Amino acid sequence: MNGIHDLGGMTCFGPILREENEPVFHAPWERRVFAMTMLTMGVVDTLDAFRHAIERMDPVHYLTSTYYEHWLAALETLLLEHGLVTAEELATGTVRTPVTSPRSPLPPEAMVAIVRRGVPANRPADQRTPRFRPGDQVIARNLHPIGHTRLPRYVRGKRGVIARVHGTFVYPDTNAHGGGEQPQPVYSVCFMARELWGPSAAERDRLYIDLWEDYLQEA
Amino acid sequence: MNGIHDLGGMTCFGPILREENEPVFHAPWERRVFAMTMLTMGVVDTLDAFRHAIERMDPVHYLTSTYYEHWLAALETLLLEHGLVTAEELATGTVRTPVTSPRSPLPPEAMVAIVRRGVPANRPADQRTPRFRPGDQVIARNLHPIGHTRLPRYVRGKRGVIARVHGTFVYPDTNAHGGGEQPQPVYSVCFMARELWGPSAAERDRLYIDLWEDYLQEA
Amino acid sequence: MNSEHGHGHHRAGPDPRTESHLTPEQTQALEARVQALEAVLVAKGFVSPATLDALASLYEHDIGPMNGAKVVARAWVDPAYKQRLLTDATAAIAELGFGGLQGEHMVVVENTPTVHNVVVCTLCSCYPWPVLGLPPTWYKSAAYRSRVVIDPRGVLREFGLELPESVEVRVWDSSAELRYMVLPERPAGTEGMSEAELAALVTRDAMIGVAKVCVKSDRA
Amino acid sequence: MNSEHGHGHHRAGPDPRTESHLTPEQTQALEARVQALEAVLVAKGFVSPATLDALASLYEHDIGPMNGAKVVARAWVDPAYKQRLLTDATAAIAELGFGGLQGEHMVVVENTPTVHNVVVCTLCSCYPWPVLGLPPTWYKSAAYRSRVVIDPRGVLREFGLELPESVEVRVWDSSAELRYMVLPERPAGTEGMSEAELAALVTRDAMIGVAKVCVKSDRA
Repeated sequence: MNGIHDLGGMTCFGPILREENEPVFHAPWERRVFAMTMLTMGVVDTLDAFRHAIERMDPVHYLTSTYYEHWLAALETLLLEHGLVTAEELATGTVRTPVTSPRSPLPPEAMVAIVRRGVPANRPADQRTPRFRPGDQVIARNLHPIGHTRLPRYVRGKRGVIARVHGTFVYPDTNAHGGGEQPQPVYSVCFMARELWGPSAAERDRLYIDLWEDYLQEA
Repeated sequence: MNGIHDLGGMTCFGPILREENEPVFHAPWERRVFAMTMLTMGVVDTLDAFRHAIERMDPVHYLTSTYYEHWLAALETLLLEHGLVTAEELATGTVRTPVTSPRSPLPPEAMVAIVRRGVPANRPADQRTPRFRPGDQVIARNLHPIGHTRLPRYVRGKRGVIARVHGTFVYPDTNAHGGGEQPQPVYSVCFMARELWGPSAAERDRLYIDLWEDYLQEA
Repeated sequence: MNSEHGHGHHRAGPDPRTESHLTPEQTQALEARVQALEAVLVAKGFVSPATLDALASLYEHDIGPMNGAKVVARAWVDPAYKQRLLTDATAAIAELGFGGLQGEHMVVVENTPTVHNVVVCTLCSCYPWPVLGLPPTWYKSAAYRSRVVIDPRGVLREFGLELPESVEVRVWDSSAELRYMVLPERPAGTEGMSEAELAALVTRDAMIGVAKVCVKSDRA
Repeated sequence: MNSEHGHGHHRAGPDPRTESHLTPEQTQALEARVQALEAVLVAKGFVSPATLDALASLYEHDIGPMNGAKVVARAWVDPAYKQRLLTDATAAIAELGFGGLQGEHMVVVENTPTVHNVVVCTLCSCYPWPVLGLPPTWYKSAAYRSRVVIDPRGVLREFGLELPESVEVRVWDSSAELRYMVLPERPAGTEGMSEAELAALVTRDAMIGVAKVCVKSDRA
């Protein structure tokens, strides 16, 4: 989806406002939203579906709400869409429908262990042999999918060079929509700033971005 | 400027809401803003500067305010920037500084005559011979100027064909910033939908857009 | 894929997609702000209230899609006029007495059984005022401006117009000072109609290209 | 050109550019909404309050930029470690006991006198949690995400970092599941410092790439 979240290259948002001694959370609700989202991730839906739920926010709501409100909106959206909660339950905090969690709640030690261990998104490399090698010239495809993608608009159609082969990773474009993981190679692709932004960019500057193989074609 | 106004190709704004039997103006203030803007156009600044003043609105304000509020914001911005009014005058409606209009207010008949006659933006063709002819292949340059431009992001870097030579017109990129009219040829350029939007676009569909010569290069 | 927006809870504010959904408080604040601006501009000699009124009245009463409809009807009944209209629209439109601001450089594009045209201005909301009047809110909305260039068939479907794959869709983005009007197809069953009757069939939306001209059912 | 935003009069609402400028009413509404959600998720067996607390506490106390600073300091004092860090960052970071969520696939990029690196996630706000903790609000802001890719030197200037033309700027957009950390240059005048002293100099901003590491003046 060509959404408001795809911000790269816009120049209209004014100065970058910084906060001195910023706390990790600004309010108790942020702290709870962070933890609830993390605890239900993978149970309610995939990380990719969660990102896409944020992307589906109304653009004005997206721009006027803060980061953890994005998370809150996305978590509520997915819970509702999967029928795990009702709008009435969210409004009242009172549960009318049977308990639906597919697993019992994680105890603290188990969650801490997950945090420490992580949830890798790479997969065995034998599923698909990488088509490209470092130094290969590629063009980011000019794709405009209706759904989720991690191919931002500003690199589409641009010519770059494979800088590194990162391995084989879950493909977000399918995984966000219940289409399965369909793992494929991910590359670090290097674009010259002038290729992306024209002659006003600095001559030697570069941008590196990680792109799935299906986002790329031979140059 | 790569601003929020450059909307072409975004797909996140939901359905198109229509109003049955829509009035020309929804409220008296819209009617006055429309007329005040038209009456001061060319006196306060150029149409191009006015468009750029709208483009400089805060993105959220731009998306949450209606069309004539855009006009109102831009008119106020230009009046303030040119020192023709003060913020206090706008807040109070009471004038503290001397009258500054460079000409006396137009009487109704004179304004009606301007409406009927128009204010052409074309200029004598002898200033610059068109570089391109119908049928020529061109590429829209990948320009990302800081200021005003009428080259939208979605055609930058794309290959099209000159469909028609429209004549010689005032160049907005300079005229919006006090850089003079610098007239140059304007072309109707035809792009295949798939060139712009990739394989998911309909094969035979096309987009025509009017581009100034400095936006184009030989393909 | 679910293309709906996410779960609601939007902050209070006007719906940016419609012009008529300001709250009374917002309208009141805007009225006051605009009155102050007018007082300042009048006091400084930039504008006179009588001229403001005269100008706005023109677009409320004299200048609107009824003008474009006359142009379309003339083109339907007069092949030579149609030829002139498609070759030099500004001059042909002036023959009927229309022209002026935001119509100084007109282009008319013709719908046929194999080509459908639709007009937009993605960067602001340019529109051919002398023949269509001031644009409707939807034409100025982010939803229309953003999507009609990338998904014209989907947008037209929302307007109730389903085009077969065999029809070529041409989108015209009014990025310069040219202004575009669509010459719709003359509908079947109108052979005996007068030019005035034909003009009465022609809608604003058909001249933007988001609708076809239909013979109204009460005439059939 | 005036790059300031136009004349004010914005509608009431939070400043989208900072996280801490919600009105008390907005915060209250969000608190109520989140409490309701938590009550539902607890009742349905999705989460337990004790686990929510334990998880949030980790990021308040244990996981933050002090971890990344230790990695940087080690790389400064141990050339073999630095080599491992630049070759397989995930494994090298794990040597110091750090890793896990949002750091499963780490890449460390090295600043030198001729190359300056800066990290962003334009599409959301991906960030290397195990070494830097949760991201600051500015990193998640539309202003930073949009502009650092097209105008990195201008953004760095806003952060007080003016880079000569001769330095190559490399922007890293974290669009996939790789997470990036910058290895800043070791500042001059730190030759006698211990690894712990060096770690105390290393800031979060330097590891994102929007600042350099400086010797604090009270140490000089």
